[in-house]
Amino acid sequence: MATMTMIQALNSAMDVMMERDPNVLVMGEDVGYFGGVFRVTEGLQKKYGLTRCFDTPIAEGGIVATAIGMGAYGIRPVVEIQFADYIFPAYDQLVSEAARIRYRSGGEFWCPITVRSPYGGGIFGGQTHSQSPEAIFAHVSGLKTVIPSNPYDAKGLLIASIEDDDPVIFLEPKRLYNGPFNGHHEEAVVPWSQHPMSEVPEDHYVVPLGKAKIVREGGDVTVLAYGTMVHVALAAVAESGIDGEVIDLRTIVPVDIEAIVASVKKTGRCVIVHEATRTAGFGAELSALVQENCFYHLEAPIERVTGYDTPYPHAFEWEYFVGPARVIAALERVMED
Amino acid sequence: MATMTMIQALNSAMDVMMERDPNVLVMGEDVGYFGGVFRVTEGLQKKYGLTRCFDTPIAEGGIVATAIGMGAYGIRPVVEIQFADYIFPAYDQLVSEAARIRYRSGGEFWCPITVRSPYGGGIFGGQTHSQSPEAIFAHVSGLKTVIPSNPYDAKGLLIASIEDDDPVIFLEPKRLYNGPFNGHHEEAVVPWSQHPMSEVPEDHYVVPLGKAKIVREGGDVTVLAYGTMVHVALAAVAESGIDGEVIDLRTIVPVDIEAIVASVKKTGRCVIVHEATRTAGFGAELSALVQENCFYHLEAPIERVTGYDTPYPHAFEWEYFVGPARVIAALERVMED
Amino acid sequence: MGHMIRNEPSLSLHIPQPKCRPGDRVDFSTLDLPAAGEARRPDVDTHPDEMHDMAYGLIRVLDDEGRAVGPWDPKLDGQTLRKGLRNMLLTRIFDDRMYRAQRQGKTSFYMKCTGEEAISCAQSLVLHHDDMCFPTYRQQGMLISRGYPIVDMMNQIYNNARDPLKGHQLPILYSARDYGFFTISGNLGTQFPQAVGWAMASAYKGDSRIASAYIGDGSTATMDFHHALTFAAVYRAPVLLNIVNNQWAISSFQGIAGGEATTFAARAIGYGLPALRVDGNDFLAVHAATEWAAERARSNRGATVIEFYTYRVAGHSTSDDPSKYRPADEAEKWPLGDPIERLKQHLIVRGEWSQEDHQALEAELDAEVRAAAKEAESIGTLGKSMPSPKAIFEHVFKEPDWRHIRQRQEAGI
Amino acid sequence: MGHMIRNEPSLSLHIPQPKCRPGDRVDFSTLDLPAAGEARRPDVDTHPDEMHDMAYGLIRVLDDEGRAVGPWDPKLDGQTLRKGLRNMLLTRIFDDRMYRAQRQGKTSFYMKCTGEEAISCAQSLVLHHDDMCFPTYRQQGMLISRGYPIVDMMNQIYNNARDPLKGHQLPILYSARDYGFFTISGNLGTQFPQAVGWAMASAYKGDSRIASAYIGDGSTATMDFHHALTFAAVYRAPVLLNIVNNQWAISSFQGIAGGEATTFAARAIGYGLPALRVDGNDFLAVHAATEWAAERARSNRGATVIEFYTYRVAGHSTSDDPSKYRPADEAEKWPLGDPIERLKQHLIVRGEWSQEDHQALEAELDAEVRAAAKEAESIGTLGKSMPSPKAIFEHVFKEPDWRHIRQRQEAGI
Ligand SMILES: Cc1ncc(C[n+]2csc(CCOP(=O)(O)OP(=O)(O)O)c2C)c(N)n1
Ligand SMILES: Cc1ncc(C[n+]2csc(CCOP(=O)(O)OP(=O)(O)O)c2C)c(N)n1
Ligand SMILES: [Mg+2]
Ligand SMILES: [Mg+2]
Repeated sequence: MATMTMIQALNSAMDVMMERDPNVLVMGEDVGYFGGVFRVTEGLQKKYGLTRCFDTPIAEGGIVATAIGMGAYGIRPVVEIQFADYIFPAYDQLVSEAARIRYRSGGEFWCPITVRSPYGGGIFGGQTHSQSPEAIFAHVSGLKTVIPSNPYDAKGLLIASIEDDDPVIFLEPKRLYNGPFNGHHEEAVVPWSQHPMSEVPEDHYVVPLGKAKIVREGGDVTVLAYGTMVHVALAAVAESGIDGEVIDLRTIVPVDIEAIVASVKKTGRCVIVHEATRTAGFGAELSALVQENCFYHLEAPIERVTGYDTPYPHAFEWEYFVGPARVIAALERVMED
Repeated sequence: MATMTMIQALNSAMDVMMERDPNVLVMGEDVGYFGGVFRVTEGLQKKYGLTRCFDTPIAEGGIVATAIGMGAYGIRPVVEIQFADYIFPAYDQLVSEAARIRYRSGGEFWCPITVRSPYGGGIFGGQTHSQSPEAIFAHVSGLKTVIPSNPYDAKGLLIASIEDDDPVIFLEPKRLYNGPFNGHHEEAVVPWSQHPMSEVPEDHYVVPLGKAKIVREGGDVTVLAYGTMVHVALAAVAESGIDGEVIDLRTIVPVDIEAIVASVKKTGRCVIVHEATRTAGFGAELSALVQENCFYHLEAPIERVTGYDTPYPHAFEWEYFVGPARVIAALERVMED
Repeated sequence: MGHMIRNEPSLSLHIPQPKCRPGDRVDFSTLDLPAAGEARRPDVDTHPDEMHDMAYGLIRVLDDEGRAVGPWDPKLDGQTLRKGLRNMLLTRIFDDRMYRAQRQGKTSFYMKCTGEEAISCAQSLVLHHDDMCFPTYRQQGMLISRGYPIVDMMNQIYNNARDPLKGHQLPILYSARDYGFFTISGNLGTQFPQAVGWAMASAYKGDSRIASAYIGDGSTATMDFHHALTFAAVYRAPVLLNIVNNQWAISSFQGIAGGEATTFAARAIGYGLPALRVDGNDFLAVHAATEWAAERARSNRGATVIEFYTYRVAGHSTSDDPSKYRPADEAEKWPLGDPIERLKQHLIVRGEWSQEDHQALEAELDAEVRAAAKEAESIGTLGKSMPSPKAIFEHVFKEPDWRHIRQRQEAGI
Repeated sequence: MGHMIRNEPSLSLHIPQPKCRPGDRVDFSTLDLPAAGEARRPDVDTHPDEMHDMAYGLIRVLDDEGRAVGPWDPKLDGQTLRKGLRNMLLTRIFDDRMYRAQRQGKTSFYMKCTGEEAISCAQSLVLHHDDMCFPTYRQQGMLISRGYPIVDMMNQIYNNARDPLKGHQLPILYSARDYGFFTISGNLGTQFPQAVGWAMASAYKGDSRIASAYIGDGSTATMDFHHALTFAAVYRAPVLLNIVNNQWAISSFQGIAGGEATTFAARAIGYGLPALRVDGNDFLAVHAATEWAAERARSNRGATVIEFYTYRVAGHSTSDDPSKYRPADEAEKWPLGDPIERLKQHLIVRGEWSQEDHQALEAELDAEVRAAAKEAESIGTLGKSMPSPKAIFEHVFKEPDWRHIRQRQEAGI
């Protein structure tokens, strides 16, 4: 099996799907000849031709709108939004259209589009290259939201998303593109090749949507995370010496409620970690769900470790970024109780 | 003191502010000569002239963008978005711009705009005239979100919003425009004049942002609500015979954490009610906050009573709308534990 | 930064105003309306830059006497025209009945297209059955012309047990895939770039289907309009981009959308797209312009923007009272007349129709609509009959997720 | 709906492609570049419909020999021109140094405007100090021309303890209210309609200030572009709507934004706005066109769209490598030359400048930039010195709310 970075794994997912299905095409700003600013679509135009992987005007709303129209025709467009911070111009087409077309037409039309976008911090991207907007999609009925944390999952989840007949928002933690990152920015960069989840089959396979994965079993406390924060959570658990059970949600809508509830019922404690700003973030939903489903099993308040309720300030990357220290502090607090 | 409907109270707030401050102007689709599709801006153009209350092109993003530019000049534009369901095209300008201008300029520029919009269900408006999008604004640092539940508060909060130097999303529960509504759609319509909060001073006054109001004191359970749901919650409490303490949040960002915590610490139980879809709705944030701040006081799981995770289906207005029966069921569940 | 005192005039803000408001005398005399037959007909392969003038003129075929004149005469046979007349008339009668049904409390909402019937009824004769139209809420004439059962339209309007959209949608926001009629959105403008995407997909597949999209004058201000024209121009999408300029957007006259400074057709020029500006109340002109644009699209020459100049005779919707913002007799005075009357007149002039034929047709269609209404109402009107409430939780996704299952259980449905 | 078999050609999807890619011979021979002095100069009060041709021509003043020719010659004195030359040169030297600083790890990111200096440097001579410009990240020349301290630009770039934006913003996304320079957004296009709003406010107040907004060729596809032109046309806002067409949007050539079918200046026509198309590498042409548009705005005649035709000589940003998608020598071969060289040449031809003067100026500015860099670096480069982390929680709102207070405490700051 090949070792792949997350970029290569994502590229491979599109490659496999374009090979299998002539209705799969890729579109977005700079994705064609150039292969995308993060090189995720590299080589696809060359391999499949101009019309199957092409550049678009800088109009995220227009990109998604035309993709929706293509979807209605029977195409499965895979759209790249260059940064998740630039997805807001497409919010109306996603919320009012993609998410509703099946419902409002009583099932006559649907929207098999996948919207990929790099998101999250840790790259000194400042406020407009670091945001984590997953909650504003999670709130919208009719959209699925997927966030991988490693190359293997990235490929399998992206294939599942492309094959899904409903619109999927596929957020890629850009800090993980070239290697795992646990928040220890002071340490040397680690390549994916040293991580077991970089073993990626070249062929078609699926990681099903809606299924979380226990990435570390433990008995003391459940840690819910996704994207880059999975690695931060693992580091925090390891360093704290607390026997945390770390769950990588992988899909946040629909979230794997069974996995979450089973774990918290076992551990009695829960820490939720995400990069997005705290207020009304997806951590609030997770906290509410855990509380509703595991109230009588909880031995301590559920903790949220999240981005602060401010924009992402460029100079203060590491003061702002949710690192292991903040997660450890939360783990310790919940274990005290 | 005059008796006013919510429409009249909102109109009066703008009237008072336009009279006091030549920098206050009103803009939006059909707000000028016609006075708005809900008549909230009626008479303002006639009284203050063409340039102080005028119609705009149908481009919510453009409306908010130009308002932001005006705000930078020193104007205080009050923008009407005809229905909250049509605010999404303005989402980028609100999130990426209005919410950030102060922060990103280190305080050099700011954005004293107020964006009013009718929201919520109960009027057979179908999926595009019934939505409650408050959570997607609550998640954004740099935006305040205000939701009145009666004429007195509506005027005082709108004046406070216009006077605020930061952007305020002001959501008006359209079902309450012409009278209170507690979800008993089978009963006769009640006019505002029969409600004490319809006594509204003609002059300037302020209901401060960020302050909730206990609208019914009680000892058994805290009910958190805003907008139309305040009336539904009151009806549910009355009918259930349970001694609920009903809190009208009035501002959801920044939310009045002190009032919430004090009440739940007293009652030990909490039911949260909103119209918006459940997943990642503002109820999740409230649930998380209550759990974090009152864990050791809670005697039962916090309950959320919310819209279902589907678009708003026209034919099923009353099956979908959150009415007293669903709130009573939740009250009874939390009292059982 | 202080304001410097300079010797400069002070600026002032311009707010566009319509010529007349309630109480004013209606005055359309300043409208520049070229005579029928005047507009030239460029070849279908004309370069867009060679036909800018078409964005400022007005394609008209029917003259005041009801004769077809000039190079745009589509030379249609009587049978085709009678079909068009029937569809227009059926649309109007349908509108009138459903408007009344709303007034009688049988549904919550209705919107008429009175005065604009020629646009959708003529276009649907040109488009193929497997072309897709991306309509607004004022193209019911297209659905009717394409033979969609009017009783199903009513079932949708009444959201009754036979509502094809299962109670999910506001009245009149139809969807009819098998009739090439895309699901109507309540959000203005969104369908315009979607149509471009659909057309791009057809080109991508090497098929021959084209798309036809509609947008109102007011809605040209939406981002979607710009996206549609940009993408259509860049990728040369086979799509008709129809702007229905009916002078009003609820209470806002078309000057608020930018109609004071130039025509809406002129927007096309800026994107390098060809534009046609057409008398929207002239069935023959609509037909001819649509043929021109469809031929262009089918021959891989890309998109055409067509502005249909017309007038919204009725209120915006049943929630609207236009006498609040425009003179009550403005509609009557509209100088381009009524599309049904004009086509009828033309057929009579040609000797292919008579007043009696017309009355007979009206009676027939009235009976047809009545019968359909009776059938739909026998199933039930809004609230009297409904699709199964289970439908609330269906079609959010292809398969419900655990939330929909749980919530349906909680709802006891 | 089945596909009918018809005798129709199959459609195909057009994807625009640039003339040359890496490895190809650069070929600008097909560019249609009118000679200097050829463009007519319409009166400032010309109706937009009487000047469509201006959207397709190119206003050029400096001819190949460096002489100023034709009706657009702004007839500037030597002192003014030397000021412009100095500002352009300072901008270029500043860019070069900061680019290197990024390469040396002193900051995370930088963007140059090499080749485009004439646009902001000439415009800033025309605009008044209290006019507001709404820049993109490529108008640093405007800030420099308006006398903003370059050391403060560097402090911002280094996010050091003296960063005027308190560490909140990505390098180069300056804000300078007192210099009429609006806070730059990382989100493309958003400033364009904001400028229109600002200009509307000035008109609303009866003031005389005007706004000047900038957008790239690629960004004309954003919704904001359409909103800006729509609102500017409807309300006749006193604003300059400048499109900087530097041929590229990261790796996408201007055809992807719609530049294949027509010019970007032509967009104006569709809104009934006047358009000027200008050689953006010609300082005099930029100056003259800006004067025309500013006079129009100040005299309540509303907005002008100006396309500046230029070339992005450097990579898009320090994160970009243009040799991946365009021939390495494309910049060199750009037929409109270098704006600094051309103005220098003009001054020399006029006898108001010499090679020696130029070298002396270069040395002087180089020293100025070095000194400023030394000063800024003595405070600190990215990560070596920072504003107080308290700033994280400041300026979200005018006053922090309880969340910011709590979170700051939790952060131990
Ligand atoms: C994005 C959006 N904004 C506002 C509305 C509310 N609205 C519904 S119809 C309408 C006027 C549309 O006018 P026009 O485009 O001219 O179409 P017409 O009704 O005249 O056919 C408005 C503002 C909406 N539905 N969607
Ligand atoms: C809304 C949005 N989409 C995408 C981006 C990413 N992006 C940054 S610069 C750029 C290209 C802009 O090209 P152009 O407008 O021509 O300006 P230029 O860089 O050439 O000056 C892109 C796509 C962004 N910043 N904002
Ligand atoms: Mg209209
Ligand atoms: Mg560019």
